[in-house]
Parts: sequence; structure tokens; C-alpha cells
Amino acid sequence: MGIEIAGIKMKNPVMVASGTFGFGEEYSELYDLNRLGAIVTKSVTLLPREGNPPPRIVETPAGMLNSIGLQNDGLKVFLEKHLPYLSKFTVPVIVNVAGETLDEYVDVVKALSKENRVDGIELNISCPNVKKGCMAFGIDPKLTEELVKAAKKASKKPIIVKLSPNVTDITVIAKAAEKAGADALSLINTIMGMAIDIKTKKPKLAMITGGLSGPAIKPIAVRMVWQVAQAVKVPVIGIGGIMTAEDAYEFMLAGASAVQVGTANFVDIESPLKIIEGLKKYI
Amino acid sequence: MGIEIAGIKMKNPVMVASGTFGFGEEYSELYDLNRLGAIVTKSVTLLPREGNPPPRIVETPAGMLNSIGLQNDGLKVFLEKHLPYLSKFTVPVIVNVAGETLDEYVDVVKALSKENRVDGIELNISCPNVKKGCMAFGIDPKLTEELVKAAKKASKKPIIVKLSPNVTDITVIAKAAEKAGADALSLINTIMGMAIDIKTKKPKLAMITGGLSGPAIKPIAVRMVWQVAQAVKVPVIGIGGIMTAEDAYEFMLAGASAVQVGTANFVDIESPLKIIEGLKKYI
Amino acid sequence: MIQENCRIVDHSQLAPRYFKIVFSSDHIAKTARPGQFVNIRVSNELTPLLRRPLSIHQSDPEKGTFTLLYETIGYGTELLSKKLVGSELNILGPLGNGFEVVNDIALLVAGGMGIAPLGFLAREAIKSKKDVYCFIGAKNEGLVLCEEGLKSLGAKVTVATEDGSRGEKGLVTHSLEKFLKDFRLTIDGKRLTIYACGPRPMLKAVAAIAAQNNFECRVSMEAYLACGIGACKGCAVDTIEGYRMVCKDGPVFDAKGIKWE
Amino acid sequence: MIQENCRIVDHSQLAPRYFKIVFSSDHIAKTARPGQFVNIRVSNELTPLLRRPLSIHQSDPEKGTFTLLYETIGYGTELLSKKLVGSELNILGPLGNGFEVVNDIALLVAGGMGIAPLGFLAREAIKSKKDVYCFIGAKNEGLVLCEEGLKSLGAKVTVATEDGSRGEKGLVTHSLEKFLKDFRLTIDGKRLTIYACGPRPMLKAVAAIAAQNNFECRVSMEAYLACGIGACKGCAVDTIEGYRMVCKDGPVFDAKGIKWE
Ligand SMILES: Cc1cc2nc3c(=O)[nH]c(=O)nc-3n(C[C@H](O)[C@H](O)[C@H](O)COP(=O)(O)OP(=O)(O)OC[C@H]3O[C@@H](n4cnc5c(N)ncnc54)[C@H](O)[C@@H]3O)c2cc1C
Ligand SMILES: Cc1cc2nc3c(=O)[nH]c(=O)nc-3n(C[C@H](O)[C@H](O)[C@H](O)COP(=O)(O)OP(=O)(O)OC[C@H]3O[C@@H](n4cnc5c(N)ncnc54)[C@H](O)[C@@H]3O)c2cc1C
Ligand SMILES: Cc1cc2nc3c(=O)[nH]c(=O)nc-3n(C[C@H](O)[C@H](O)[C@H](O)COP(=O)(O)O)c2cc1C
Ligand SMILES: Cc1cc2nc3c(=O)[nH]c(=O)nc-3n(C[C@H](O)[C@H](O)[C@H](O)COP(=O)(O)O)c2cc1C
Ligand code: FES
Ligand code: FES
Repeated sequence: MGIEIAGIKMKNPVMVASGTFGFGEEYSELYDLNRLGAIVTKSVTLLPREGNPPPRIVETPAGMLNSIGLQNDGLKVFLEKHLPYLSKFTVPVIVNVAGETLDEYVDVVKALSKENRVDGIELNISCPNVKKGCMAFGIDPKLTEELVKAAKKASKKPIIVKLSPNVTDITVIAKAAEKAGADALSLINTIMGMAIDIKTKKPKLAMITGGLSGPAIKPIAVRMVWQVAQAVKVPVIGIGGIMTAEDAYEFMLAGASAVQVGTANFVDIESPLKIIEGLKKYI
Repeated sequence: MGIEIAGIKMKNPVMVASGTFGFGEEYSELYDLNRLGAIVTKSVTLLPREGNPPPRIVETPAGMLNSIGLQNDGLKVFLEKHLPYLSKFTVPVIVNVAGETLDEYVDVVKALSKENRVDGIELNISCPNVKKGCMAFGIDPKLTEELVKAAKKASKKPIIVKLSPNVTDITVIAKAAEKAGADALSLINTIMGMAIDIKTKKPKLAMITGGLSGPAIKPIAVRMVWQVAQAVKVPVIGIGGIMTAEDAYEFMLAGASAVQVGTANFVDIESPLKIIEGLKKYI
Repeated sequence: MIQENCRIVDHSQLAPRYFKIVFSSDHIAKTARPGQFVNIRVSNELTPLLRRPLSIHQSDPEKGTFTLLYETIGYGTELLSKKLVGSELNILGPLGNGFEVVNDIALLVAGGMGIAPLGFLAREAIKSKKDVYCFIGAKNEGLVLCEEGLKSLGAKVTVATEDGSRGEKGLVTHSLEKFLKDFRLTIDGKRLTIYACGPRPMLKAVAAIAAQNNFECRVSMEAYLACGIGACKGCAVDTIEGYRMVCKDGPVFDAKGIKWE
Repeated sequence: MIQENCRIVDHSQLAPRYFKIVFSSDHIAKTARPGQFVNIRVSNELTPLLRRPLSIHQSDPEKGTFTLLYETIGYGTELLSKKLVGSELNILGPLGNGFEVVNDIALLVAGGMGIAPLGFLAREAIKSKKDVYCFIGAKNEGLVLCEEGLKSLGAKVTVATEDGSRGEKGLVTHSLEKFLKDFRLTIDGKRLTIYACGPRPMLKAVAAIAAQNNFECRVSMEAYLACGIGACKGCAVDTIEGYRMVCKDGPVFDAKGIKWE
């Protein structure tokens, strides 16, 4: 079950996805985090972000929409509080980084590069829930290339680029990221969606649109992983609607070397553990 | 409940979506087709198409994938057999047209324009299940514009353009279609997806990928309808995962003037009728 | 063909994963022909979304009931197996073309759950005074269905189990071949048709045996369905005349026409 | 906090859309505090996908059981209402901060189902010898919950119904205001805290009344939850210190801190 992705050694190929696991603190009360393949943190931005107004969550058929808006305490608090907490564990830590501008990304990447406890960096160029930056990078191959190049220059840590599904051809972005030196690609982030309350006649989310995740998007995610796995040579990490070991294995058959579990953490706290256990049958 | 879209008068705003209702023949054994707002036929192509190899259908969480590949008997049989059958009814008939080249589309549009029984034409520029043409038009604003212009030149019938969700920014295509003279826009067609059988380790569909439809895609469809409704002045027809009157009304609140019911026809033959009935509460 | 809510009037387990379920529906009971099927909405939830097709095993026009036999394969059939007598499910049917019995001798070959539509056919063929021979193949004794019932109707029944725990040991196609070797000579004038239902490799083997012996052969095919009524073109089966729809042109096809590849 | 399968030991209907359900769980029964909640997986299907949060109404550490009161609102609570005694549901809890009783007088204001967490609070406050006043607001007599139970514990109960079918006629906030007018004078030295749970407009009104009278006020807030444990930042409530999480920083907040807008 052990694998090495982009130079990061993991006990098993099952990580928890950014934004669904915080910085591990809450879940550490429920099980031993060292059982995970890796923890991908909530997106960290240079400055604290207070996130979007509520409601931020709405359920949809076999899925959910969120518009958290990258709420986080910013780099400084991450380094002072969250990263030291994670030092109590040996599980690999991949820090997900987001920003509005290239410089913001680079500043965070630089700071993280100095930290021993950071095993890898995931560049979130695919968050659909912020007005500026982020997904703007992930839907434009030129901006993707620029950003990844800059991040690679700024850091010796493995750089994983997290791709957006909200594009016509995801392989174009994937190749741009690879060309720029990405050590691995992870996909997919959420798909832009929307829900309207027919009683109030208003959008259910304060931000109107949000990102769709959960089993509903699995077929789209599997397709994109399959497309990207054929288009690039770097390892691909599959994300999107993984609830069971069977789902995880499906992504591996599509070409993923490892997977991340997101929404499933909300449905069953133990799902990453059950997926790890269940995967033993298959790999 | 009566509306007029692109000059087509309908008793109610609920149509049945292309490809899920054949040419109405099978369903006419089960209820009176005249109760529908309109029938959108299966895609008609210039020449007969035998479609893709099986399996063509697979179930997914709250959805399904299909890769029918536009199987149909071609224009000639449509005019000789299917259209005359539909003449037994008074329900508006919108003929969905697909092709591999611009000329193919135009030839079919021209032929249909001479038929009294044809109330409107829906240009399918969004089928993800054929190797050539179709979705290639729908993901490129220039090709969209060219095609719609040519169709408008070839016909005086109302032209509805059916958009693909497999794009970075659907408003760009929507505006191109509008600029070229589209009388209405319908969206969304299916989203490219894939499923792998973990027992055989092979894709579940013979064509590997297919189009995702059903409730799973509703939040994505609502979002796109909302985006397009704000970007264009022509009427928008909402499609995607509509199972109930509440779903239909949600699309209307997002800006759709009418809706099409697709996958729901498979789940409950009577769903369009139930949606029509249920909508009376809301509009 | 009708879509209606049908009440479950009986439901029982026949073997670890085999079930028998009886629904009440005047329309279906009165109009169903052997080889036809129904398409059942096993749940009102969004997953599983699509209906599940099951062949009609028996219909009782007087009582207004019809019977299905099914195996639990996955999610949909598991859900079905938990439905209680008295509850209602939404059913679309009867669907498909069904078998037509044309010759004097009907030779039925069932693999596993393939017995579901063939049981109905056997009964009707015997009613119309045909000679009926049944070959029932199963993994083991516990999975042999309908043997006694068919015998008591007057069918000549041969059972083959893979582990030899009942009847002949081996594949049912092997029993069929052995039987035909001698039997061919005794047919004298009467014409014979083979009707088969079971896993695709079995059907392919039966089709080959029929072709060798120059017998007519009809097979009941499976495909993943969506609409179930011929509208969506989802359930294609490849034939020498192009793609045909299992739900409407079939499920019964002339074995010669199928591209078995 | 634990995630475990809990058996339903009792389940009954209290009013057309009100239910009471009792689960067995040693851990939750022993550790729960008033104002905390559990997050329940009401179905193993993919729709509804997320858990449903319900406040703990009562917990019995000896028996190892805890009780919830709930109203059927939509799909999830409808499903819950159909679960049978003896079956198990997966529950995450106890979650949230809970109420803290600090002053000598506890004035509880419940709107509709808001009584759910306040019932627990009343019991604990009385146990620790506080003076407990309960204001129970409901649409009509049939929807008044817990009146007798709270009285028999020793709480002073005022009921207000919108249609006047029981107690005072009108909104519970109106009864509260009336009461406070006279009562303020009699408090002499003892300090008072208002605890409220109910629809947001009611909480807003209670917060205003508390502010006017210069009383402490704690409100139990609702939001749509995903993780339920503070990890996803989905359940934000806007406070003067920025967004706070209902599931972790709350559900109980100081009413002064909430941006009621
Ligand atoms: C015309 C026809 C008649 C049939 N008659 C019978 C019968 O009498 N008794 C019986 O036990 N089975 C019969 N089958 C097969 C039965 O429909 C499947 O076993 C059943 O749909 C499996 O559903 P599931 O949810 O349990 O399996 P899953 O594997 O979870 O189903 C997933 C999807 O695949 C489809 N599927 C899976 N296997 C099959 C299959 N073999 N054929 C068609 N669709 C499939 C399901 O409908 C569903 O859409 C028949 C199939 C057809 C086409
Ligand atoms: C901390 C907390 C404690 C609660 N305690 C109780 C209680 O003791 N008794 C009780 O009857 N209700 C309580 N509620 C509200 C209860 O959670 C909702 O009524 C319930 O989730 C509705 O689910 P549904 O599927 O029936 O409704 P639907 O409207 O179908 O639900 C759709 C989605 O909206 C969410 N949702 C809908 N209404 C609410 C709401 N008011 N608050 C939070 N999420 C909501 C659901 O969880 C689900 O994700 C509490 C809510 C919170 C946040
Ligand atoms: C509530 C929520 C918050 C998320 N926050 C982030 C985030 O901060 N950064 C990020 O890269 N992805 C974020 N995601 C996306 C997930 O990491 C994941 O890519 C997506 O949810 C698809 O996987 P799933 O279907 O397993 O949830 C978030 C997802 C959810 C549901
Ligand atoms: C089996 C199937 C076949 C389809 N065939 C066509 C087609 O021929 N032409 C077309 O424009 N759309 C076709 N569609 C797309 C539908 O018309 C509709 O846009 C899509 O399914 C989304 O709506 P739904 O979720 O209500 O099904 C097909 C969809 C399905 C499920
Ligand atoms: S299932 Fe639709 S044509 Fe057969
Ligand atoms: S629900 Fe996730 S932080 Fe509250």
C-alpha cells in the first residue's frame, strides 16, 4: 500500500482533501491521524480571510454545494499554531496554498519551504468561490504555467497543482502545469453550481454560486483523471466523490496514483480509514 | 401556463428533451402527447447513424451516463415515417438536428424548413458522444456563430441552439449563438463523464466516456442557466436533472422561460405530466 | 403496456440469493406473454435512479397476479429483496417482444436465473400441446429452480449442475449436446426450436449448437436499460442487421442474427 | 465526541409534525451538556448525503440513553420519523459548546421546537438550584411541548400561543416583555440570564429585549452544517468578532455578539 508521490512517501495512497479536514485538529480527537496517507490542509492564504457570508452550504442530489470562500487564519497563524500542532504526528503534511495574485502564492510558498514539517505544497488554482484569483489561474493555461513556474522557483518542496474541472479541456491546463515543473497534479476541485430556494425565490447560498462536490461529480472526476493521466507523465491524484474503497480503486484504474477523500469526511468520519482498509483487497 | 418561445406557442412550458423521448411513438401508447408543451425529437442527422457499440448506458449516483452516439434513421426516414406519425398530434414539434459538418446541419435544416409540421429546430451543438462534429461546434464560439448563422440563413423556422456544459465559460458560446441570430437557447446537454468497472477493470461504456444526465447535474445546469439568462436577451430553456415541478420552477427562477425533461422520462413515464400539473401551483 | 403501482402479494427466498416475488396487476397478468418483462422502480430515491428489468416468470390472469424470479446482483435487486408483502412498487410492463412458439418441439435451455422467462414459456407451450424438453443448468443443487414444477406439467426435464450435486455433472450446454446427438434421429418430421436464456457465454454456446444441428434458436438477451420502451436507444445489441434494441426489438432474438463475436 | 451506531430505544409522535426519539449511547448520555447537539446520519443512501443536527433534549447517564425532540421539516427529518425502534443510526456527538448557567435566575425562552435544548437546560439549572422561568411559545395548544414536565420539576412556566388556544395569546416575546416589566424590580441582587432557542426573528427580538433590560442573553443558533465539528467552515454565523462556527464555537452564542442585521 505504501507509495511515493512527487517524492512524498506515504503509508497508503489515501489522503484527506483540502478544506474538508481543516488542519487535522478536529479529526485528531476521533482517530489517529497517522493512519492516513497524507493530510492536505485547508487552503492557506498570505493574509487571514474571513470567507463568504452564510449560508455557505447546501445539499444537492448525491452532493453538496459550498461557498466557504477560503476562510482561514492566514500564513502567520498557520505557522504559529496549526503547523506546530501537526508536528505531533508523523503523517505527511501537504499544505494547500491559495491566493489572489501570483505574488501572494509565491510568498506563501516561500515561507512554507523553510518548514521541515511541510512535506509538499498543493497549489489551489481552482477554487470557484472567491472573486479574485485562484480559479482564474486554473482556467488559463498561460497563467497556470506562470504561477507553477514561479512556485517551483520559490521552493524545493514537491509542488502538486490542483486543477479545476470548470474548463473546456482539462488536459491543456494539466500539460501547462507539467511543463512548468509540477511534480504531481491533483483533480478535481469542485464544479461551479447553484441552487435556488423556491420558497424565498432566492439563491440558497449567499454568494449565489458554490462548488459542487460529492458522489454526484464522481463520473466527471473519473473522466478528467483518465484524460489527464494519459496526457501527462507526472503522477495524478484523483479527487471527487470518493466514498468507498471501490470508488478509490475506480480512480486508480483511471490512472490515479493516489486519491483524496473530501465530502465523505462529513458523511462518515471514518471513511478515509475504511477506504484504506478496503483498498487492501485491490492493490 | 401557456407561453410563446421563439414564436412557438405552447400550452405549457414543459417539453420533453431530445434523445429521451424518441419521436414520441413509444410514449404515445402511454399518454396523450398533446398534453406536453412541446416534443423535442431525438437528434436527426442527414444520413442514418447506427450509433455506438454497447454498453451505452450506466447508472451513477443520482444520474446516468449514456453514449448512444446519435443513433437515428436519418433525415429521409424521419420525413417519411416519424414526422407523419407526429402529424396525428397537435403538440408543437421541435426537431433536434445534429451533424458532423456545417453542411450536414444546413442540409437537414433546409429540408425541415419545408415541413409544416415542424414548429422549430433545435441545433444540437453539444453531443459529447460522437467523434466528429457536434460538440466541436458547441465548445468554440466562432464555430457556433458560423453554424447558427448558416442555419438561420437556411430556414425561417425558429432556431433554438442547445449548448454544451463542457466549456470554461458558457456565456461566451451563448452570446455567439445569440449574435448569430438564435431565437432561443436551450441548456444543458450532458456533461462528459466516465465509469470504470472495478471487476473487469474496463470502462463500463464501450465508448469509454459518455454524457452525464439526471439529478446529479442539476446544480451545474441551474448555475449555467442563471449565467446565460443574464448574458443574453433571447429566451432560455432550462434542462438538466429536472424530476419534479419544484426542479422545473427552480430553473425558471434562474431565468429559464421553459424547461425540458430528459432522464426523468425513464424513471417515471408520467413525470412531464406531473411536472405540468405541479407547476400550476407556482406560475 | 402500462405504468402502475402494483402491490406485492407474495415474496419469498428460494436460495441464498434467489427470490420469488408476486405482484398484483390485472393488466399485466392478462396481457403478458412468455419472454416479456417488466421494468420496476425499486426505490423512490434518486439512487438507484433507473428501473430494473425482470422477466415475467408466470402470470395468472384469473387472479390478476404475475410472478418474477430474481437473483440479487447489486444495489437494486438487494433493495427489492427487502420489500415487504403489502407494499407497492411502480411497474412498467409488459415490455418486449416475447417468445413465439412455432414448432412442435420446444427445447428450453436455462442457465441459472435464465429459468425466469423459460418457466412461463414451458407452461404456455405445454398448454398448446407442444413437446417440451427443459434443460436446467445451475452451479449446484440448491440453485436448481422449477424442476418439480416443470416435470409435473409434463415437460421432460434434464438437470445439469457444475458440481454434479444434482443431475448430470457439467455445463448445461454439454447435456444439451449429448441429448441432441441421439435425439436428432428420432424427430421424424416434427420440427424443433431451441429457446435459451442465461449468461451470454452460455447463449453463445447454445447458438453454436443450434447452428451445427440446423435448428431454429431463440435467445433472450440482456442489456442495461434506461427507458425500457424503445425510445432512448440505450440497450443496443449488435446483430447482423445492425444494432437492435433489447427492450423493444427483443429481449428475444433469433440466435443466428446476433453478432456473438 | 464519538461517532457510533446508536440503537433507537423509543420513538413516538407528539404532534402532527413533532417527534420524540430516544437513543442508547453510554458515551453521549454521560458526556452531554445542555445546548449540545448530535449529528445524525438518517440514511445510508447518497441522498440525503449530509448528517442532520438535532439538539440533545435530555440525557440519562444511568440508563445510557439520550432523547431528541424534532420537527419534520423536509426529507431528512421525514426519513428519521420513519425509523423503527430497535434499528440503529450512525450518530456523531455530543457536539458544540452548550449553555453555561452562570447567574441565579435562568429565564428560558423557547419558540416552537426551540424547547428541544432548553428542556435539558431547565433540568440542569434546577438541579443546581437556580430559579428557572420558562416561556414556551407555540402556534397553538397542540404544539406546546414540555409544559407539565417543566412545571413538575419546579420551573415557573408561562405559555403563549399565537392563536390563544392555550396560555397567553400572542408571541412568546410579548409575554416575556410583559413579565420583565414587573419582574425587574423584584430581582434584588440576584442576577438573571436569558437563554433562548427558536426561529431567528424570535431570537433577534429576545436579544433586543435583553439588551434593553441589560440582561445577559445566550441564544442557540442554527446553520446548515457539513462536518459538524469545526473543520469545514461551512456553518458560519456573522458576529461582531467576524464569522464564528455554529457547530464548534456555538451553537450557543452571546446574543450581544450576533450581527442580527
Ligand atoms: C429483459 C431483461 C430481463 C431480465 N430478467 C431477469 C430476471 O427475470 N431475473 C433476474 O434475476 N434478472 C433479470 N435480468 C437482469 C436484471 O435486470 C439485473 O440483474 C438487475 O438489473 C441488476 O440490478 P442491480 O441493481 O441489482 O445490479 P447493479 O449491478 O447494481 O446494477 C447497476 C446497473 O446495471 C444494470 N444491470 C446490472 N446487471 C444487469 C443485467 N444483467 N441486465 C440488465 N441490466 C443490468 C442495472 O439495471 C443497473 O442499471 C433481466 C435483464 C433484462 C435486460
Ligand atoms: C445545532 C442545531 C441544533 C438543532 N436542533 C434541532 C432540534 O433539536 N430539533 C429540531 O427539530 N431541529 C433542530 N435543528 C434543525 C434541524 O437540523 C433541521 O430542521 C433539519 O436538519 C432539517 O432537515 P430536513 O432534511 O428535514 O430538511 P431539509 O430542508 O430537506 O434539509 C435540507 C438541508 O438543509 C439543512 N437544514 C434545513 N433546515 C435547517 C435548520 N433549521 N438548521 C440547520 N440545517 C437545516 C439540512 O440539514 C439539510 O442539509 C437544529 C439545527 C442545528 C444547526
Ligand atoms: C466544504 C469544502 C471546502 C473546500 N475547501 C477547499 C479548499 O480550501 N481548497 C481546495 O483546494 N479545495 C477545497 N475543497 C475541494 C475539495 O478539496 C475537493 O477537491 C472537492 O470537494 C471534490 O472532492 P469530494 O467530492 O471528495 O469532496 C473544498 C470542498 C468542500 C466540500
Ligand atoms: C439517453 C440519452 C440520449 C440523449 N440523446 C440526445 C440527443 O440525441 N440529442 C440531444 O440534443 N440531447 C440528447 N440527450 C441530452 C438530453 O436531451 C438532455 O440535454 C440531458 O440529458 C440533460 O437533461 P436530463 O438531466 O433531464 O436528462 C440525451 C440524453 C440521454 C440521457
Ligand atoms: S432502454 Fe431505451 S431503447 Fe431500450
Ligand atoms: S459544519 Fe463544518 S465547521 Fe461547522
